[in-house]
Amino acid sequence: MTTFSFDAVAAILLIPPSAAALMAALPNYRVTARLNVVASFLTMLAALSLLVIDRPLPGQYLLVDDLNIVFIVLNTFVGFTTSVFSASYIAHELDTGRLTATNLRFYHAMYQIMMFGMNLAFVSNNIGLMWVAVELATLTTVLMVGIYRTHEALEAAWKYFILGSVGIALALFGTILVYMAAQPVVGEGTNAMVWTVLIQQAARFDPALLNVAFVFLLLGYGTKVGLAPLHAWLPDAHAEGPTPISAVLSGLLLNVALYAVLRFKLLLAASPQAIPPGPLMVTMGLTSLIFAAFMLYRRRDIKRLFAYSSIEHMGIIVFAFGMGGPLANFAGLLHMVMHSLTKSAIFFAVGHIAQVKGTQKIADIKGLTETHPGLGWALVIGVVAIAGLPPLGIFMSEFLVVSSTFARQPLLAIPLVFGLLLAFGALLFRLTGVAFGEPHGSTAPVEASYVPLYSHLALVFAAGIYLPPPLVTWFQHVAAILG
Amino acid sequence: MTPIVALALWGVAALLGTAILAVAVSRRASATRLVYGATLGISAALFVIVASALAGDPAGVSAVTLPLGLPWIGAHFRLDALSSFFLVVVNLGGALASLYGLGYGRHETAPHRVLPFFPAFLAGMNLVVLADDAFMFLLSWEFMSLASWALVMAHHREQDNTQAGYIYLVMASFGTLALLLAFGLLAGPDGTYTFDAMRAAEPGRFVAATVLALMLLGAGSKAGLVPLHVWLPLAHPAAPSHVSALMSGVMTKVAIYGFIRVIFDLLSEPAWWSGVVVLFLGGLTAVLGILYALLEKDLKRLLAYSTIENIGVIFVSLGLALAFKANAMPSAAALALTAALFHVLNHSFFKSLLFFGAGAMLTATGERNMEKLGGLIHRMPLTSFVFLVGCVSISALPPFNGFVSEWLAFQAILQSPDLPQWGLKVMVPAVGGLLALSAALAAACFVKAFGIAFLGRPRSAAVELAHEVDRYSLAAMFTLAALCLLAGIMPGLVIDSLSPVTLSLIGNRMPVQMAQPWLSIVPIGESRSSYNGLLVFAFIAISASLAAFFIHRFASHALRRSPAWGCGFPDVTPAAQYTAVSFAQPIRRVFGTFAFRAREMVEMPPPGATSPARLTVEVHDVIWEIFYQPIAGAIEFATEKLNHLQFLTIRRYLTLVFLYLVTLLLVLALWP
Amino acid sequence: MALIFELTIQGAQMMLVLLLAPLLVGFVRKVKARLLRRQGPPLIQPYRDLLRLMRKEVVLADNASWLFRVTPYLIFAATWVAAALVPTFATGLKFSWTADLIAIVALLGSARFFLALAGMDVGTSFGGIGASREVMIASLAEPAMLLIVFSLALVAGATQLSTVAAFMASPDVGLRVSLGMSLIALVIVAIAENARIPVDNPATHLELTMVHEAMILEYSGRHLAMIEFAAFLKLLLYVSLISCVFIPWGLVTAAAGPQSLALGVVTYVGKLAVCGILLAVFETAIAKMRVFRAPDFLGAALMLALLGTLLLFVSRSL
Amino acid sequence: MNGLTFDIAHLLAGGLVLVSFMMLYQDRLFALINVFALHAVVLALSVAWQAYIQDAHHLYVTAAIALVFKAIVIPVGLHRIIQRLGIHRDIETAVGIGPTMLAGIGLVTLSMVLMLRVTPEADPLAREDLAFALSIILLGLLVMVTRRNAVSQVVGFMSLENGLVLAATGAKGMPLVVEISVAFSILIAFIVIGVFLFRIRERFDSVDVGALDDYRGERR
Repeated sequence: MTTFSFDAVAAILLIPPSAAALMAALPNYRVTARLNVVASFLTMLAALSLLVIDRPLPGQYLLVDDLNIVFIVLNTFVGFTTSVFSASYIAHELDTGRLTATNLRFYHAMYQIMMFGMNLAFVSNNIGLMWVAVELATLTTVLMVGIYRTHEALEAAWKYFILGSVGIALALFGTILVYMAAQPVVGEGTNAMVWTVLIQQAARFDPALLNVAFVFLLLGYGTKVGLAPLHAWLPDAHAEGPTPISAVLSGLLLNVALYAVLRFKLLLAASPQAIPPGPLMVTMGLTSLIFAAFMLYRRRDIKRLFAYSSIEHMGIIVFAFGMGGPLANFAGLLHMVMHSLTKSAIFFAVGHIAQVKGTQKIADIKGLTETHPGLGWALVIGVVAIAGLPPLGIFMSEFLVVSSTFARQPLLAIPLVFGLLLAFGALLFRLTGVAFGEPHGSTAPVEASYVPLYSHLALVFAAGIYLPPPLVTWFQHVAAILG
Repeated sequence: MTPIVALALWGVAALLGTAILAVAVSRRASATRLVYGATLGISAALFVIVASALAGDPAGVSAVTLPLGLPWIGAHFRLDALSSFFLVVVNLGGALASLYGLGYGRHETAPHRVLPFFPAFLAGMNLVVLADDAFMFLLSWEFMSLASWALVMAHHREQDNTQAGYIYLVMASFGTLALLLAFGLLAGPDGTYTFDAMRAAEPGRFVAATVLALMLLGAGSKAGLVPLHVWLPLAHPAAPSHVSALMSGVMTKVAIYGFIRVIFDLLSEPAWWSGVVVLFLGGLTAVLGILYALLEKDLKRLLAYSTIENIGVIFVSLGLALAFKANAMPSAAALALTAALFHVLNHSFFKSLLFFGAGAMLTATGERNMEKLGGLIHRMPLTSFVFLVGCVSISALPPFNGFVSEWLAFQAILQSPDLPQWGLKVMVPAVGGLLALSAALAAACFVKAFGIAFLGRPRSAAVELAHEVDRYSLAAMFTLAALCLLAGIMPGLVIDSLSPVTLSLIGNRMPVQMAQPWLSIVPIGESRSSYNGLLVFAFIAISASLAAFFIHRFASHALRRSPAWGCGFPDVTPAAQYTAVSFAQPIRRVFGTFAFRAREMVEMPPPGATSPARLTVEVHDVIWEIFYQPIAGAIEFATEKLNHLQFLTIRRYLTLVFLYLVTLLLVLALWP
Repeated sequence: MALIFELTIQGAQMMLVLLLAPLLVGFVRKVKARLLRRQGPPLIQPYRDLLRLMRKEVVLADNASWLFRVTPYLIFAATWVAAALVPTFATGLKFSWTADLIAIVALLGSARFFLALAGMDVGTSFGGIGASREVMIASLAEPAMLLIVFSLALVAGATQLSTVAAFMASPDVGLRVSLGMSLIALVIVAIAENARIPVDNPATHLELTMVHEAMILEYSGRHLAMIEFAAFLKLLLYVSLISCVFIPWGLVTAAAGPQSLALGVVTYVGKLAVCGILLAVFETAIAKMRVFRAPDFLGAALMLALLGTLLLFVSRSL
Repeated sequence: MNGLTFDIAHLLAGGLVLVSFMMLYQDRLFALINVFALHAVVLALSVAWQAYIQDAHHLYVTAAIALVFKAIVIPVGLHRIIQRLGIHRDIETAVGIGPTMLAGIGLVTLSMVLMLRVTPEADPLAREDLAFALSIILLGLLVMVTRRNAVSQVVGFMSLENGLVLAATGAKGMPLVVEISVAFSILIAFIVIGVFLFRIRERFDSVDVGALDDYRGERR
């Protein structure tokens, strides 16, 4: 049984790279696109199988526990739906000649490698390995962002690359510091980097080292999470890359970095003398939330708009985890899942919209519900969801975050609510312009892949009304782990 | 046997089903008939169910919990006297709006943007009243806002409507967040979100005060309490008229329900000053609302503003109830609360009626601007008759229903001398004066509304083509008119059916009224005060017909038509009539100068000069300028400044990261 | 038997106000004329006017609607009912509990509402002038009236006129500043409501200055008669209201015997005469003010009434 | 361990910090690159020394990488780029040399304070190394943010990374050190190539969102 389940993890880790190699070899883009979908689907199946079968025992390098399995399943699922979306998206790009067949081979290969990097980051039990995986995922996305080879795309990629590299360096230093802290207690060698070992011994680690380490890790991985003021790469990377990549960035890559931050938060929380990580995270979360909320108002590019909304939501999530406690952690977890689903759905819609309208300028897109009801209403539902209106999932998490915070720390709830309202106003303002009003721009019919789009929205809607008890108990357990 | 609340929930489910069905069929020709027929049936059924609940076992409480909503709590639903009463209001309004919609909906240009959301809106309002835990309550509350927002956006090609929708939804979400905070306080850190738990909890003084403030923000913004009313006159008129009727007549009442539920039910013991706050806001809202209405020339906006006034009246009564409850004067509190609830019912009647009338006018003439109307009484006699009934009722004139609730409010105010606190002693009569003022102004306002739109001579060609509306609309309007009269001449019936509510919330009730001779109502004692709508109505009818009979029998009944006396001028143009603006001019001169900083400038050319004289009137929306423009300006400024961060160079971004890192390290270094 | 007796008393009251109303107006006119050293019309002139108007044919404007024709009867009926519900010579009549003071004020309000509508029906600018000014005045007079009702109710503990009158007649009322204030306020309101000088001039025919007359400019014949009659009744109503509240002596209870009832009627007529003379003197002594001075005039009433109410709290709680 | 080994390690680490200061001080590109080469050499030495005293042979690989790649290949490449791009010689510093030096000193003290809070029970050598490594990293960042020239920023980044390697090697028996240094070398290669490819003549600023946003209409 264990062996079989270990195979599941192996599958998660092996399918993507092998598929990548295959796709790099295959010339025909239709085949590669299909292959991409199939590979992602298989990975997802493997991940889902982890839910039912019992898990592998934590090894020196790999680990599957309640916390990361949430991320893995979410990751592979969104990866799959995005691959479906990207198939139809890419076809259109090829027709318009923005991408060549060679680009596509590269694109699909990179897509799988990126999936590999993210999955690896999740299942790794070794903080060094996790670091490597996160950086791998980052570098691949850098290459994807620049794939259009336009001036803007290259610049966005470059910016992402430079800021990312600095983040990488900081994160690495943090990792080294953690090792240094662990080494006297655990002893030399790989064990001092194994997560499961660290968390048991953390209480005896040197608090001063842990503090410095956490600062570096928070900044290093926080750069990937896109927390203000480390967010600078995020909007442009979202705006200039292919839309499937924007969806993956917002939906998944941010979660990867967030996952890393969470792991180290636990480590710090386990050491009694070290500074409490909560306040730091709460501050960063609130800063990002309010900053992004203000930034939303002046956006003219629709993809950049939603990129900023991702920053805002990451802020909320980090705030929730920073607050801690069963309610807030549950809310943070739920919020993260809901945000991934909703935001990727929004980017699916936006991708098709930008393709059919031939522009990403908000000013040039009007009255979508008239010209393209399918996309327009999907966008409306998506934005309504992301703005935290019921009966959609994010409302539940925001309900829990805000109410529990106000009961515990009234003064923290005020800026939180302020930021939420601010962001709501901005998003709704843009939505009103884009989805309603006198139609503007091309009314050509679009061959969109509605399935991933609406399936995400359906999930979000269902979660807003009804959460299945197993899921709830599971999340509650994770929330308990997160302390 | 399934509990009544379960039946109600089935009805709600049916409504939601209708909404989904409507999405499917909305582009068919038969869709309108189908959807409105369905909603009519379902709402009527729901009305029967809850009315029977209220009549049958008023004290009875039926609750049910579904495995939905917040996982570890589930979705609690509960039907008690209070919710039954408000469900009666909701579903009666819903049924009649559907009936009206059967006719009105045929003129809808974009049915696919109305039909799916109308049942959803009804379902949302029902759910709010049924919900029994904070999560379900807020979910339904916001769902209701969302559905109505979609209905406001139905005619989204007009710039104004989209803007109205935007402001509406932002204000709604503001209110929801306020409610969220309030419930967060009530629930406490470990998140006991069920209303039962909140009832059981004993909140401290500070918590109670904060909750009151937040409820005033949350429910007040939904109900249209000044200064949170700005969205209302924009959003309500923008929707199709039967929806406007629902929003004004019913949705605001749902907001009132939320307020009562939390303040009277969940928070057990109010502080006396809470009465002062609510009274003050109510009085302010009443007067300002009706003054705004007087300046309006768009009929639907006028009606929306008058909704604000009525909300103010209701809140005044609620404030009285709070004050009396806080001072352990249950009978007086029961009287005040009854007045409030009675007015809730009445307003749902005549405001729906008036919006229906406005809608009929809109379909007949395509005009909302009264300055372009006039003389409709000749073209649409039936509509104008019922509209007149509505105007009389809303102007609080006997023998119609509006007067009864105002009368009860005054009777409650007359109990104020027994209040111990000086603040209340002095405040209540002043507020009573404001109430009377708003009533008189309301009469003026609706003289204007009816006189300009329906009387006089046609001011534009649009009226010439006007014709009576279809029979569904007329049926709906006549039903409401009849209800207005009935509630006016047999108020005892309503008061008695309200007693379970006051019993459950205050623990006391008004004396039984149906036992009184001649169906008169006696709130406290026969010798103190009494009113008998039936007899007043009968006397007026009898003596009027007697007079008419005698004169026609014994004196002349000859009659001759001739042109009106034009002061010597031959055939004066209709433009020479008084307009809405000129009608309001005296009142504007009296009240407007301080309420709106209204200015009149007259340019009179010198004698002999041929240039025309010009009168320019400038009116400021003071509330908007004081409260909202600064906020907008501040946000504008902040975004302007922060936006520079989008355009930094990579080196500067690196500098940001670097500085952040150094700051955090400094924090560490200085950490004890 | 008793029921019939009560009903007859009630009917007698209704008939009485109907009979006396024109007489009061005639009396006031006569006194005014005498004060101006004029002969003046005979006392019964108002009756003659009414009868003549009733016999004349109605000249109806082309644009007049059914509302225009129904209104006079409605106004007349509402005012009549209201007037009949104010205790004139006796309290505690069969139906006196049908409406308390607030309801009576509101009844007059309905009458005004329809009159204003009728003024706007024909579609001339005069109706508009009259209506808009009328509602402006009413919007100030009604709150004042209501505050007066408050102060009375605070003293007497009731809004039921019979109770109020009985209480005012009783010895334990005493002289109070606030009552004086409300009396003045009530007088002002009464003047405004009845379109008397200085707020309005019942005899004017200069369109630009008139309020009440402007609204009824288009009325003629029996309709005009009804409206005039309603106006007479309204004046009587206010006079009897003032007299029953502030000079309640001589009011008898309905249960009393016929001779005391007769006595009550005589005293009532006496009161009317006194009030009429006072009104006439006041009107001759003062000049009509501009329309937009009227708000200040009424505002004074409002302030007085509010002051009276607040003073009452002081006197009650000290 | 005996005092001598400790002193030598200490000396080399301190030397690195000193060289970083020299970098801060440079205002000519070629000089800067030469100093960086020196930086790399010192790093290589200290890594080798660490390899010797911990007798962890894989660290020699790291040292070799440092020596060959960072001390020779990269500097030569950068020289070529500068000539190819014809960048004029002076570095436009965003902040004057003097303030920069002051800031540098402040950073070094900060890192000292932070690391001295670490309990002395921890390996003293590691403590010292960490203190120096932290200050080198901060100084490298300082170079990056105070220089406007792309090449000098690359140099700053590389010195930062040297600090990382120092720390990594200072940590006894830390796994993956070699892999990390290799990964970083690749990363740097990417950056250098990027600078070369995108013809980033003057500064990163020339590739920045400004133009992009004008194009996108983000700016009004």
